[in-house]
Amino acid sequence: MLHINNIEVVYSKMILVLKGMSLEVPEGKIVALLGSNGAGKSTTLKSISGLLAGDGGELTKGSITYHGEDISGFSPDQIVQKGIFQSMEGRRVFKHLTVEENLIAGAHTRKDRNHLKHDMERVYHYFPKLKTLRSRHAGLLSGGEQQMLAIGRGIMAKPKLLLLDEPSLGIAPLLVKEIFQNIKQINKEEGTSILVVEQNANVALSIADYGYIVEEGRSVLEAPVSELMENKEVQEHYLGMSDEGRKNYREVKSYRKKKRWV
Amino acid sequence: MTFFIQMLVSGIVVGSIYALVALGFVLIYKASDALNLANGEFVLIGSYVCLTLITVLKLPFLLAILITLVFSALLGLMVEKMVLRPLLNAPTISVIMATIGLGNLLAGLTHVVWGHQTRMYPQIFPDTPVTFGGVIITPVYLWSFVIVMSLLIAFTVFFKFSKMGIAMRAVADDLQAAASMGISVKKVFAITWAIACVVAAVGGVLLGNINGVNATMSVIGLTVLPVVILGGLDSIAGAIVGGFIIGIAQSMAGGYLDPMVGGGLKDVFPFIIVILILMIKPYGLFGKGGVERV
Amino acid sequence: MRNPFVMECGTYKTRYKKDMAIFSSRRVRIRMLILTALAFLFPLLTNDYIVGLATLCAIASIGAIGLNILTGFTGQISIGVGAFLGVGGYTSAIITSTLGLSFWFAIPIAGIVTAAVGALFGIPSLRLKGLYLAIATLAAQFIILFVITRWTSLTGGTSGMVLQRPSIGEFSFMSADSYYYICLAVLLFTIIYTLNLFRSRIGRAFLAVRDRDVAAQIMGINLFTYKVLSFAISSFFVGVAGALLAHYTMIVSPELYSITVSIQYLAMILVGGLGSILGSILGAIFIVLLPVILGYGVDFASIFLPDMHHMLAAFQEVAFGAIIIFFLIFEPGGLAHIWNNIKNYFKLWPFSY
Amino acid sequence: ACGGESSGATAEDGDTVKIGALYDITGGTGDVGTPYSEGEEAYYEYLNSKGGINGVKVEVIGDDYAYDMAKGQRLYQELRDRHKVAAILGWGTADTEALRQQVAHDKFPYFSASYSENLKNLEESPYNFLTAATYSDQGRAVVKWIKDNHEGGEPTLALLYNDTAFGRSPVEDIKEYAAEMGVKVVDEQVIPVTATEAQSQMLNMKKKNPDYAIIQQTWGAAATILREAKTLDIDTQFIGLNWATGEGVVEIAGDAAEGMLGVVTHAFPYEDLEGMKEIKEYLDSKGLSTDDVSQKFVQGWVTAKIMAEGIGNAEELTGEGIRKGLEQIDQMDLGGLAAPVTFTSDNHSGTNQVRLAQVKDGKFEVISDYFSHED
Amino acid sequence: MAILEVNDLSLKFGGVKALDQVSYHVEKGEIFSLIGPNGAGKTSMLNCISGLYTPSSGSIKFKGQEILGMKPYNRTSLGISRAFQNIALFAHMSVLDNLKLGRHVRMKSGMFKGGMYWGGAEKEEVSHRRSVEQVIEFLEMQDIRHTPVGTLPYGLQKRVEVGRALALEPELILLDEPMAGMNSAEKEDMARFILDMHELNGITVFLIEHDMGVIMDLSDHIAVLDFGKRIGFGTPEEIQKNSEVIRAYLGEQEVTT
Ligand SMILES: Nc1ncnc2c1ncn2[C@@H]1O[C@H](COP(=O)(O)OP(=O)(O)OP(=O)(O)O)[C@@H](O)[C@H]1O
Ligand SMILES: Nc1ncnc2c1ncn2[C@@H]1O[C@H](COP(=O)(O)OP(=O)(O)OP(=O)(O)O)[C@@H](O)[C@H]1O
Ligand SMILES: [Mg+2]
Ligand SMILES: [Mg+2]
Repeated sequence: MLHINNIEVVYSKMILVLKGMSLEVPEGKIVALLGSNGAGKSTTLKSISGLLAGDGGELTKGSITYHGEDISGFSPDQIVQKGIFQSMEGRRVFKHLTVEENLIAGAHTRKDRNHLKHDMERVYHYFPKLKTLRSRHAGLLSGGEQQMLAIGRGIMAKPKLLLLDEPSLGIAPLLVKEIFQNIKQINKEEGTSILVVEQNANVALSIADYGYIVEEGRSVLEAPVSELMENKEVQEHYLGMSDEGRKNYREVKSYRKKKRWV
Repeated sequence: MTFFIQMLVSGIVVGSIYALVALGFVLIYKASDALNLANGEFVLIGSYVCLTLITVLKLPFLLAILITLVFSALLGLMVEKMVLRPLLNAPTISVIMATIGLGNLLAGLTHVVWGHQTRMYPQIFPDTPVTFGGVIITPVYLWSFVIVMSLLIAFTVFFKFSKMGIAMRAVADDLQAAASMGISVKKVFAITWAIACVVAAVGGVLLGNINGVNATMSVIGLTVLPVVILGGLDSIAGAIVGGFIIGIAQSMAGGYLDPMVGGGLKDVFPFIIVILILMIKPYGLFGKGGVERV
Repeated sequence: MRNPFVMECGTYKTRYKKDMAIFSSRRVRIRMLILTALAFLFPLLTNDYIVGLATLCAIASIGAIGLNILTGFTGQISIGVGAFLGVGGYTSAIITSTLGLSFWFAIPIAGIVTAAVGALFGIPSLRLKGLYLAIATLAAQFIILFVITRWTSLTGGTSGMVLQRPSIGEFSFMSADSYYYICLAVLLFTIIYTLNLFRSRIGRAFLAVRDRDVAAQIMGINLFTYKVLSFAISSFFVGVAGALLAHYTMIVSPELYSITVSIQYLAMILVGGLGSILGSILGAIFIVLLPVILGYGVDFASIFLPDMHHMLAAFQEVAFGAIIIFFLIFEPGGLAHIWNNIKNYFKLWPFSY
Repeated sequence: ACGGESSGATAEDGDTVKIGALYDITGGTGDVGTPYSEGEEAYYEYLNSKGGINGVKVEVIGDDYAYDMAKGQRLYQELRDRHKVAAILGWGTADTEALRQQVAHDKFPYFSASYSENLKNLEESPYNFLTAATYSDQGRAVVKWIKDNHEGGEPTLALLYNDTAFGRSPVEDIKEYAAEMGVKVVDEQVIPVTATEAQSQMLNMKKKNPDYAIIQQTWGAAATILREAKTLDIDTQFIGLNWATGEGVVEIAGDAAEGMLGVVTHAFPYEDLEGMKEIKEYLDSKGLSTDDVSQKFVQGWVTAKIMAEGIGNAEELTGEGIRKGLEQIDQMDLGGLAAPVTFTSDNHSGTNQVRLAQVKDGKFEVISDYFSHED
Repeated sequence: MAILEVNDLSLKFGGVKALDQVSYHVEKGEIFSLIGPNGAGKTSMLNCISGLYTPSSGSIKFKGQEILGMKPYNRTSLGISRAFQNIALFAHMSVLDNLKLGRHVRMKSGMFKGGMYWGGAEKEEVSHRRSVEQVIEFLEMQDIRHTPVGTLPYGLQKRVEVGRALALEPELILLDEPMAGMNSAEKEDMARFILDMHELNGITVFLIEHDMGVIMDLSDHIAVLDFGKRIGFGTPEEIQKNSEVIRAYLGEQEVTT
């Protein structure tokens, strides 16, 4: 449903960040986007959801088509209208709004406003903790609580394509599992296609159908998850496994030269 | 005793005008996190437009008001589109400065259009003051009191519960995140400015009926700053309460302190109490903020 | 195994010195010297009117740099500059005219007194943030002026006080040129001091307070002390500027220090560039000269529309506002930014694309 | 720096003399400043059309300083250094007093619409001239008038002014003189120029219940005072000094102004006077009538005319020359537009005479002839 | 000897008990970890230690000295530094200046010395620049020395955050989820850094992390919070056996991945 054809993105007119990035999100599938810091993952998501302008970025080359329609150059709200919703990196909850108001804001583009109450309950069902905090200012929530809220907003929006930027960031292990199961569930039940950027490759790949590895602004490896799991480099670099299963962090003595596919 | 009560009442009535103008500030702040220092000029223009409609085009008052409000809304939209929108991602202080520039610009234009003579409104509200047991009030003030109160309720509801209201606050809080929710930042800004201008215009019309219109009217934009701050920049209730407090404090200062210091305190006094109160409540009486976490 | 905390000796010292110098390259240093030389020479080439304007620019620059230290670098918006100029002016007036002491003594004292007053009104910054603090400074504006107008015995109230131009022995700095040189010298000092301040500990702390006060605290920065300090340093220069201005116009009066002055100074640093010293200067020059230029425009226009003169007066105001807005929209970085772009362009020239 | 050579040698045909002017068009006092400036420019236009001052044309270089002292300062420099004018027509009290030292140093005869007593002092301001009765003299005249016309008991007086050099200028002198004359000053109220209400002040004054109140304000504030007084039905007799008097105040205050007294330093256009002929002639040439101009226009006109007279007397068209010329003016007859003025080398305040007028059904009617506290 | 002793620490926000009678101690020179579900009170704990929150009761002793009354900026000079969970860098400044700010309390020159610069201030700048450079090298940030941190990607910002805390040359360093948002390779690097800083410089490390792999491998002792209560305290092995901890936080078959 979503096609990105080798796009280039430039920040503040000088820093070329995406150098011919391409990827594809098939209807109803979950696609995982892996890559080291600064590879350009968030930038990719921002260029889909039209949020580049916000931090001085600009799409200079390539096209982004959604259901065959070129949506590059659309304003963020138009894109959300079309059913693409991004939950941004670093949570970005509305500090001065209460948890509940944050959720309502998430449902801004929804037409069927009488369902809001019900959906809010669904969010609380996924994240019970939020219910107890419903009337607190989001700015006061703990890191993880904010993350839950951020994802909750995504649920409220009922998008066709959900873009998640590092949803596991700062979330306790149990909850991470839970969240990703929820993501899977949302994908199953609502048929929402999902493009998820993740550093925690293990969980990400555990639910994804398809995976991309991004380095230095272009996708350097793309394959069905099953294949990726087999790939030595991926294991080494993202799944933190050495040949004899998981290796101990204390054992990593000498500094590893960062693996690069380019 | 009647002296005291008269002071109190005159404080309240003057305060209601303050509150009205302060409301304009709060609205802008809630949506764009900035002070609109051109607010005084919006008041002025609203007042002039309505006056012109009445005296030149000989329209009936209510119709004139209606057209004025529509005009102001359009003015607000235009200003937002031409001045504020390009500054969407600019730092707050730049936005403030822009509004200052806007103030100059509008002041100049009003002078070109309406000159510098004071213009009088024809009798609209009866000018025979009403007296309650020795306390004298002019009807204009009663009216502004009523209007302020109704606006207060309207806006509180709007911001707390309406979709647009929440969207506005979201935008003020984190513009980019708001955009990612599919909130049309442009639309939000446009609407806010339209509303703010309308409110200002109402204030202008009332002021005009009290004292006639001339360029100096825009000073009200400065006069009410203590009000806005006292109440809390982002609190509508604050604007209203602040308006009354400052109004009363001022008239009390005028009534009791001025004779001692030889006059002139009336106009500084608001600032003095504002500083004092802020030291206790840094975000004004009702202001939020301080939700910083690490 | 590299050990981060064992001193590695080497030729660091010289390298770092270079790296941290105010003007990185020799070319820049020379450019600056030339500029300074020009500033000193140009009175010889022009007439009193221009020199007069230049003097105003120099004085404004000092004030603008002062304000920028507080608002641009420390992030504390101040709408009270006007009044602080006044404090400086009046202090100098009292010292020279009332007490009959020397101008050379009065100027620094004016600075110090203003710094003290500034620090006093900086105290609310203990609790107030952003616009709330801004309004507190606005309050300072009104309160100070009220005191000045009321304290007649000291300040002569609304009718103000008269001052004299300074003199050394026989020589009086009455002429446009001579006084210009005084102001220029002070401006140079201001520039150098500020440039240094912001490449050393205190200045960095100011920036930290601006960017993220909570973190700054954890770095061991006492927010309150530093905010107040910033108010003081900033006010010092504003006060000096005020004193220089007072001796230039030879009068102080409450009406000279109205809120509009405060706003003009804000305009200077915004148009010039927040947190930029060069910007403060360019901004000051711009805001001082803009009305002059508009004035010429009006004179020119009124040749064609002789009866429109009064209209045109109003149009000046319109133009002023419009230009401010224009700047904020099309060059948020301020004049300083434009300057840098031009510089970069020429640095790369002819390979600039 | 180069430049600085003074314009002109002795007056002769075809020669022009440059006069600088500071107006307030867009500033706080623009409402009165605009007609005043129009009056000044009108007179010189009229004069030049009549062949100037025995052949010498007058060029006015006027600019709007918006009642902003700082801007005034700059424009002054511009007039001095760029335009090299020979004399200056100024406006406000604060700026005139601010400039007087420089004016003295630069030797410009300086008229201003501010009639502040401080400018009388020749040591401090040797180049300032006062073309009408000072505020203090106006006040004294009023006090005298009160003394002469008040029936029953010791008259009580209140002073209403604003917190500016202009507002406070006459206060002390009036109090002093009132004490001499046995008029009791029972109250003082400060009302800002931009006041939109003055309830507390008026209520305080009401407590003291004075028979008379002198208003040293501009139109806006004066009107506010009158209206509040009406609201709180205060029956004090209000008396405005010259800037509180004029068509404007009546227009703004409406019937609240009814019965107000005002000090008239310059004639109203609708008065039938000898001096009005010139003005009529000029207005006709523009296709206008006296209904189109206000008293402040007349005031500007007269001021300009006095300056012209001085230039006429001057041997050479320099600041000093014109000053000498002005100091030769003796009982200059202004055809009733204003009291005759006299300047000498040791007195620059042209007159201390004023008239009084009262608002009768929406119009100021002059009710006295020229008089001063001295006669 | 314990470098940090926390006793019966309680913290309330309105109704919420963010911390409830929490006690534990950190030995000098060890790597200590605080773990727990989201909202358990870990960051709040750090905020109490660095003085941003004032507990309702309890005590915090640093090297035997009670620090509760102290202002945050004074605690820094004792040698306690911190890296924040939600990145709190000085966005408009270069990496270099951020690190220099880390050393603020180690530097002296004031407004006069600084203003004059040549002489005193310059010497100081240079010598401190040297130690800062070492941190830069240590964290492999040479190539971004002069970049404004605001434009760096999340992961690198995290690293600068740690670097800034290191620059102080602290005795106790508080790291709030330093590895959040890193892939395992990067985590390995960060783990390396942490081990080095404490092996080579005897810095005591106070670590908050959600990655159990890292926690179990690195820490000498672990304390576990849940709803503000301490539900476990001990060595990694003990913690992994602690049933309550497993229920509340780890879940079954955790730790392996
Ligand atoms: N506003 C900006 N201005 C300039 N450069 C930027 C900006 N935002 C990001 N960059 C640069 O773009 C590159 C990619 O950033 P991006 O945030 O997309 O990386 P990422 O893959 O999301 O990394 P992480 O996993 O740490 O979030 C980085 O090198 C960063 O320095
Ligand atoms: N300033 C505050 N005002 C009100 N409540 C607060 C405040 N700070 C923290 N809280 C609440 O205290 C609880 C603990 O917050 P804290 O940030 O310490 O959790 P945490 O352990 O760091 O969680 P995470 O692992 O998600 O960061 C949370 O429920 C949070 O909502
Ligand atoms: Mg990212
Ligand atoms: Mg936390």
